[in-house]
Amino acid sequence: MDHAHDHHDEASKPTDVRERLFLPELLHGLAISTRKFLRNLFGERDPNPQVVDRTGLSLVTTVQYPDEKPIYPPGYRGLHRLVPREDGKPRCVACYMCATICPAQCIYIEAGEYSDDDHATESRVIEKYPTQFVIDELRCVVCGLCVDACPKDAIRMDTYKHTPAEYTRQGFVYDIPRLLRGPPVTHPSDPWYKRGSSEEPDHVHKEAHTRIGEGLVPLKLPGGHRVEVDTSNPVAVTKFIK
Amino acid sequence: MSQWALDQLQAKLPDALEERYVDRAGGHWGVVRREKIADAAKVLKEELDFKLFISIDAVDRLLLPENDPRFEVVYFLYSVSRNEHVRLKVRCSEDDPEIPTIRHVYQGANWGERLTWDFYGIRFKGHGDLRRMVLYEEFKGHPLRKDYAMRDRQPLIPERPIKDIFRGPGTNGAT
Amino acid sequence: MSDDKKPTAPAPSAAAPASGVPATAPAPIAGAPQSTSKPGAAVPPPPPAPGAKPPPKNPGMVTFTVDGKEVVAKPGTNMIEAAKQVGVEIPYYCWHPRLSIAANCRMCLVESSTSPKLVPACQTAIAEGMAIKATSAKVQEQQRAVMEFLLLNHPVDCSICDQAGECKLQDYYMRYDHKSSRLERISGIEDGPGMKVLRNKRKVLGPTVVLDQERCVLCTRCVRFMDEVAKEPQLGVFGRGSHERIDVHPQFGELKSNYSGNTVDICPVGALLNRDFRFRARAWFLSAAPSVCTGCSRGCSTFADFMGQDTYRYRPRENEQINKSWMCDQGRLSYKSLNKGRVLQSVIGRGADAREAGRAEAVKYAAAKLKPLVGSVAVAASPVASNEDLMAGLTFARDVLGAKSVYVSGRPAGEADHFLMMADKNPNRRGLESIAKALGLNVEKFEKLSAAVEGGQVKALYAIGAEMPDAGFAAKAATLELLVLQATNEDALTAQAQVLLPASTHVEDEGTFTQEGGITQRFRRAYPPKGDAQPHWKWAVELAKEMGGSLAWSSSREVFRMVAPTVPELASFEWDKQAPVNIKQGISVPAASADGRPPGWREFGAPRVKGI
Amino acid sequence: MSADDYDPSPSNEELEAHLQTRNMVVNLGPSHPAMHGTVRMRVELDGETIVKVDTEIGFLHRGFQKSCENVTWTQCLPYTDRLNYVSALGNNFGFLHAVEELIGLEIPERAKYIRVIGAELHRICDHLTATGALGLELGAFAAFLYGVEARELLWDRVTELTGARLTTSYGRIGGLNRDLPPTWPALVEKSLKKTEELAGEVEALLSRNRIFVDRCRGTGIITTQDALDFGFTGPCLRANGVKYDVRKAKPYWVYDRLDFEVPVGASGDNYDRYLCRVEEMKQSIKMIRQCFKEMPEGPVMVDDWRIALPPKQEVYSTIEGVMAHFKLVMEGVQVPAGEVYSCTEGANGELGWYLRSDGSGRPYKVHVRAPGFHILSGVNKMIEGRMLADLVPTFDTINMIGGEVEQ
Amino acid sequence: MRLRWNVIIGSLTIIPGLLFGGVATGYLLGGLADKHLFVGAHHLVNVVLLLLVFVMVIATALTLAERKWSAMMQNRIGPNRARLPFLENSALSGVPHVITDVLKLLTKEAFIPKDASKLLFNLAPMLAFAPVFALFAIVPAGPTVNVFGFDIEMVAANPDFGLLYLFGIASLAVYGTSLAGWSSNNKFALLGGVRASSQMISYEVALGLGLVGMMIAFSTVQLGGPAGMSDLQSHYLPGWSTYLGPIDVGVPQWGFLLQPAGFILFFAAAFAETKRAPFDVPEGESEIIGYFVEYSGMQFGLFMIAEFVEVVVLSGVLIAIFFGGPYLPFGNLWLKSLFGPDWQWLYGSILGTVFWLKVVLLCYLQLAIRWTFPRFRYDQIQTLGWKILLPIGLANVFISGALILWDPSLKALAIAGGIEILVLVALTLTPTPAKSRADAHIGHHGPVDEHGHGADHALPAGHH
Repeated sequence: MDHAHDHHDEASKPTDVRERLFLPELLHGLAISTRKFLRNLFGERDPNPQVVDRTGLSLVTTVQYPDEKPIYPPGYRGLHRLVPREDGKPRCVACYMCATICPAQCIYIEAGEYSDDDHATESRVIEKYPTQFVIDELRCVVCGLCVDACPKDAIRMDTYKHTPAEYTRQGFVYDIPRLLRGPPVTHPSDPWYKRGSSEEPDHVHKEAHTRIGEGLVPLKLPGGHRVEVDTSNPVAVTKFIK
Repeated sequence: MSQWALDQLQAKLPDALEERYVDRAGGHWGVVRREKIADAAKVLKEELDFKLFISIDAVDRLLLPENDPRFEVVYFLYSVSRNEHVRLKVRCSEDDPEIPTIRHVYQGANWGERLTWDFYGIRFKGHGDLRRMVLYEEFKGHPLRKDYAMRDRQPLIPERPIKDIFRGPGTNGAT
Repeated sequence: MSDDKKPTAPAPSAAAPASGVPATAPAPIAGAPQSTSKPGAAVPPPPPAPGAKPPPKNPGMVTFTVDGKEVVAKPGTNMIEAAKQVGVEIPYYCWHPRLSIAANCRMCLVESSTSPKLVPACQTAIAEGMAIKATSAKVQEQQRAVMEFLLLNHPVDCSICDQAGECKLQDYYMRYDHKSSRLERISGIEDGPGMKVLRNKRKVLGPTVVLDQERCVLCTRCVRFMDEVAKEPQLGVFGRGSHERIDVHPQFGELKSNYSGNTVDICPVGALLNRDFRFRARAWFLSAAPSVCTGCSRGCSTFADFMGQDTYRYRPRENEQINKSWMCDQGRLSYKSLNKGRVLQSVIGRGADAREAGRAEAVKYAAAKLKPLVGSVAVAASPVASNEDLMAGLTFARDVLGAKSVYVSGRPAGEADHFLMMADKNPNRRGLESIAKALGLNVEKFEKLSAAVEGGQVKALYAIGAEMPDAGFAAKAATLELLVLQATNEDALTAQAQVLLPASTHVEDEGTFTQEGGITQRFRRAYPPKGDAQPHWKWAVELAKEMGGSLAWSSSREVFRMVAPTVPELASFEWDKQAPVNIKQGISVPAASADGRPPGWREFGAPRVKGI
Repeated sequence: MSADDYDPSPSNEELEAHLQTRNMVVNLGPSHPAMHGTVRMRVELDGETIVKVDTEIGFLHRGFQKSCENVTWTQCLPYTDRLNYVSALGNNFGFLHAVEELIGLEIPERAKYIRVIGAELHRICDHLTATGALGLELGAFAAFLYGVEARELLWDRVTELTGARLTTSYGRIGGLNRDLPPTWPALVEKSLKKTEELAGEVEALLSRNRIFVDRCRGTGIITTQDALDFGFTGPCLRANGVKYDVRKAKPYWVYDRLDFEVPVGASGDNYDRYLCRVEEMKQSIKMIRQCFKEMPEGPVMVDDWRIALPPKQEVYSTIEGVMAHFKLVMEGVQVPAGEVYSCTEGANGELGWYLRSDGSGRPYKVHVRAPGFHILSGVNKMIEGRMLADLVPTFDTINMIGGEVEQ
Repeated sequence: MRLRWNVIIGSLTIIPGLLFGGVATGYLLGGLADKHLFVGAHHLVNVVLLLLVFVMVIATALTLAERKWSAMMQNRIGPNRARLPFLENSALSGVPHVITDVLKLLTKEAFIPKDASKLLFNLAPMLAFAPVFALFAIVPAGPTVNVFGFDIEMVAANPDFGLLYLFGIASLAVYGTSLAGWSSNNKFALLGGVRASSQMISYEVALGLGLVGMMIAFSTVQLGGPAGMSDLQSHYLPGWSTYLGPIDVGVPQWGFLLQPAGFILFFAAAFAETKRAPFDVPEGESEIIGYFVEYSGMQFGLFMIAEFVEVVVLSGVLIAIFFGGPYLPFGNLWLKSLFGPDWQWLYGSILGTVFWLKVVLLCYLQLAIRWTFPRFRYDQIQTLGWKILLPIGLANVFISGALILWDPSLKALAIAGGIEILVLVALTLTPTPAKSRADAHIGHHGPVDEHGHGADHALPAGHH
């Protein structure tokens, strides 16, 4: 039964009789796979999407993707969305920051100017908006730098889903209607809380020559109290600790 | 860092070093005369125990304020026993981008020199097998030169005829 | 990024101290102690006796030190410029080399040995032996304080401000301040906005300019420009204190001047913006190529700012002889013809038979049509074409077509004004005339051609450029048997051409113009020609080749070098040494790079979104 | 088993003298199951013995250097992720370390610890892949999947940390993108336990298995002289008994405060490389635990707006913030002009960066000394004269990663 | 700790039930055939039933089992995406994949490379498939019982040269692989074909030697029939049996007990013959992809199914020779006595079921080996065959022969076999000492310059 046949020189000789005999170690290996086989065959699988927390006899770690969805952690970089304002228009002001920092150059923007007869005060304050905002999700490398670069919290990757498959390349080109989704976000610092339009407030003009400092217009906040930043979805932006 | 090695190198090959300086992070650099680089490498490897070959690459200084001669080839070596990197530099001009190879000193320089040839068009005299490394032979120009535009297009080339060396039942061997 | 550069002081004076310092190549610190004695030498070792001026170190020059570096400058040189000679940047907003000194921005305050307080560098005269400290701690603290003050009421607007990227506030903030805001927030909301003075954010000043009063730092450069340079004092400063603002004087109603665009250029911040350029592109994407305005025969030096294969705006380029730092609004808008209404495809045939053709086919067709008519073909050349185009085109006309004279076409004359704009709207009439003369061609008036065509004496016409002074000529041209037309832009005449060859504009190739005063200027290529267009000279070369001639030129530089020596007016022009070489690259180089794609561009286009 | 078994004796040659034989040339790759990434090996075979190998790379060349030279320093980050894509964080942090050395920037303590944790996590991932793939390509599929299972668990943790499992883009010049998620250490500990268990099973399946040992021991040998000459670093060099580990030789971040050992082998064959990797995983796990224990609270990003993007609320509400933000995004971090060679210990060895800045926001030159490139360049020394089948484990133990080799 | 009871109960009832039904059908049909056609007609029934039904069905099921079981061993779920049209909510444990696989293989283009030798290229899959399929003809899958007054043998053919037929037919399989490799006009296929042929030819020696011990012990080369190896193993070693109540117990003279070395030898050699891991170098999917690299569609399917048939056949042969054929280790007589003369087919069916269950277990063993072990290198296989297995085989024949001569009752042989097994078990169960070669050197760390340990100190290993 001694299989150990010396075909190595001394330096690289198997050190152990069991190893040299082939079989014991092979049987060890078989024992490992058989143990797993039996456990997985007879044990009930725990479908907990957090794989590391799975318990039970079964060791199966598969996540059956379309049926079971993994829980993406906060801050996961998924498909982009353009964040809407409360009135449903994008927060984006076409500043091109995201297009500038995008290493893949997958963002294409064309800017336009809100006309004076636009009645929404927000629009009149913002002045600029994107007439086109297109992301080519095929080119995107999901680095998240656009979210970092946005000075208006207007683009986020907190959709917690991947870019779905498409039949054409064109299908991966996401424009504003497809990108503009998700809960609206407001910040107290949004300019339309500060002023009604881009013109000089009337009383400021009147009082300009009398008292300096009267130009400070109290913040007009919806509901008369402070605005809460939407926290239902975690803010997937850079968190700095100063 | 590597000051010792450069001192030693200067002592052993007095005319090898053209210039020495210290970079921002405190690394010592030695600019080696072009024709002395192979000797310097040999001294470093055999006498100073810089046996571990680290890397080789080049810089095209075209857009830098100081750009004559145009190319700098940088060499990095390491000594395990001394725990020290040595940083060397060789300069060569655009008109005569040729540097003696150190392939016979460090085998690892083979690919590095090929890569440098590929990217910068710097020839290594005596290399013997200076083919392109990652690009194809028909590639026009050297892409890491600063005058090669980011999105330059290459001409289409016909498929290379590949001679099959050994065939099965169909054509019975010799082709 | 607007660079108010003025031609620096003559080289000899700058070179004088440099030659004194031995060239120490590897020295770790570049000879710091060599020019001054000790760090404490703010006051020169021999203290100047009160009242008695010390003898000048360099006769005829003023010698003083900036940050320990010795500067030799002509008396009367501005301190900011003098400091620039030795590489010391003194920041400024309100100062402009071509305007009077206001010294109101306080950004250029420096420490001077002659004054206990900080002095404004723009206003303080340089004096012999003066020691300036432009980077001392005190100065830095002052710069930081000024920045903070200027930003106090500045709106959070970079996102929508066209100036972002070429804004002095941004540049200086990063260089001299880079600290966070100390402005108090509205109580209770920690991340809310600061309490800033509100002013009019979108005041349309006139047809060209829109003003954002909130962004204004009240440097009054624009007011001074309108007063001093344009001599149309329409702008003024109104209000007091924190309510001070720039506005149009009430009696004018709006800013209506042919030079109002310059106020946008010199505005160091984003307060004054060009309505034409507004929101069309971000400054950092644009690259700039040295170019020449083709709006009139003044030939102002410009930068053509482009991205991809589109020109977005013209900006005036320094040219002491022609336009100083300015240009007119009409010329400024003349860039539009580079993008729109272009002829981009060769067309063969006329009317119903017209069809598009490739370059080679069109040339072959034109050559076949021209060949039997050699000797009887009339030649018209437009003074909008560059010297190189005309050299090649007229050589072709003379040698191959056998032409004896050339009819000068071109745009009709327009209005002129008191400053830059000329009545002749063609940039290269002088060049055309001198080249034609040098080539031995008679220069004929266009009316003659017009009459000849009408009278039927001219049956065939070869025209370089489609600009015609006579609007009715297109109708007359319909009677021509053959019209070979090289045109950049579509107009009435292009429809009458039998062979229409698309020509490139001046930003798409390099070359020279000779303006009215006889000054020849070179312009550089910004981007490759659009579509199938190619320069006039190249069409001429190809036509000549097809017809058996020999014009073996492969670039406009070659054309110039071969032909110019025979043209007396151009013989002394040093082609290779003209126009700055450095084309300003957009910050995002790959974004608008070689193959001309703006960021995110895709070949198959994208659905256009309307009315969101 | 070594190549001595194939030793054509003179008698063989006599026997074959009248036969007109010629060596067969086969192309392994660029599309071949054992050619990780896409490498082409033109292999000349005499029977089963490899006579000559010509390695041809470039099928995965992405123009890393050229791309980096045309974007800002920050924008280089996604490119570095894709060098050694199995251990993206290591590359990511290595690059940032070099840039910070060029600036002369000291990052906050906590960031240093997190960087060590991230780099070591990904080192484990890398070694799990290498050892698992070694099993896979030798035929032991189970070992591979156990390795991958553990790797997946760790990648889940990486996802929680960085927001993406493979292409992390996590670091920033001057620190990190964001702090640890609050419950993260506990999850990591859980995953590490499971990893230890699974790695132990892989070891039990392979390390003493005679078939495996025969396949690995004595194959893919490189002499120490050659290994140094070719520029082998990391586990591949340490398998030869050369104790060179950047983490010990030139400690960066907090490696000098951690208690860990550097395993070395003796013979420079596939088996020693495998064992080195197995042992390194254990050391890495040890290090991660130490880091969690010692990690201080505090910022993870330097507070300098010339380097770090301002906090988002400052950008939204103050002009100062938005200006700094714009300048940093438009022009990038203004790295002072100069040059630096800096190295960290990547999963496969010394990951060196030669950076050169001309003072603008974009790199003037980014040279990456990818450990895999130099190791692959020596691969023909390891397998010429050996058998065709030895190519496979050799490729696995050197952990050839196309991304870093071809840049 | 929840268990999947449906799986447990299902596997305990459905699989034996199906097998039992199949075997019983075989016996009854065989009896009917003999009764109504001619005596011996049951062999025709067996050809259909054993070869076309049992072997094919199990082999087909193995295509699924290979994936499903390997998944279980590797903590995966395995194939479960294919669904039946009206059962779209249930994966049915992946069974529909068998159907979809067949559909896929049948509908794929059968691609023939340019310059391939078309005739041989088409012939090779058949040549690879047919011999393995024919092998099962001599494997007895149940005892010989009396049904309807006729002795029904559960075997397709029972030639008295039994094992020689096995060797003969098995060696034919090499043609398929080597022709496939050569005719494909592909260097990798050629390498695979050469590897396959040399490996298969080499291992025939070991294959034969492994069985010589058994031939000597039982003095026969026949498998089926009352004097065949299969039936002989139902006997106890003389004197080492007793009755516990009605149940007979004792030490059965199973080949595994008598010839453990021979078993391992034969098992290893047969594994090499089937070209499955760890002997799958002709395939070697990470090295040369294998001799069938150019095959597609059903032609590839034939190679594939031939491999699974080989697995089944090998299990059958092993059981017939080493694991007591259809018999239980004890209680066979008691079981037989339970049923009256008219119900003997029931007894046969139970034992037939036992046989097939043994086959399934051995199939599992083979699959587990395939998914757990690394593969040998080509030359290591040769070394193993010629330098290890061959001497062991010779020694085994010599020792076994000597023991049988010394003690014809096979007891000495059984004792020797028992000792061998015990040694192996003892070695396997002793705990593994912590070991790794790198361990010896761990600790030589720290700043390198402290040690001053130059690189040239290390061993120039591997250059002998």
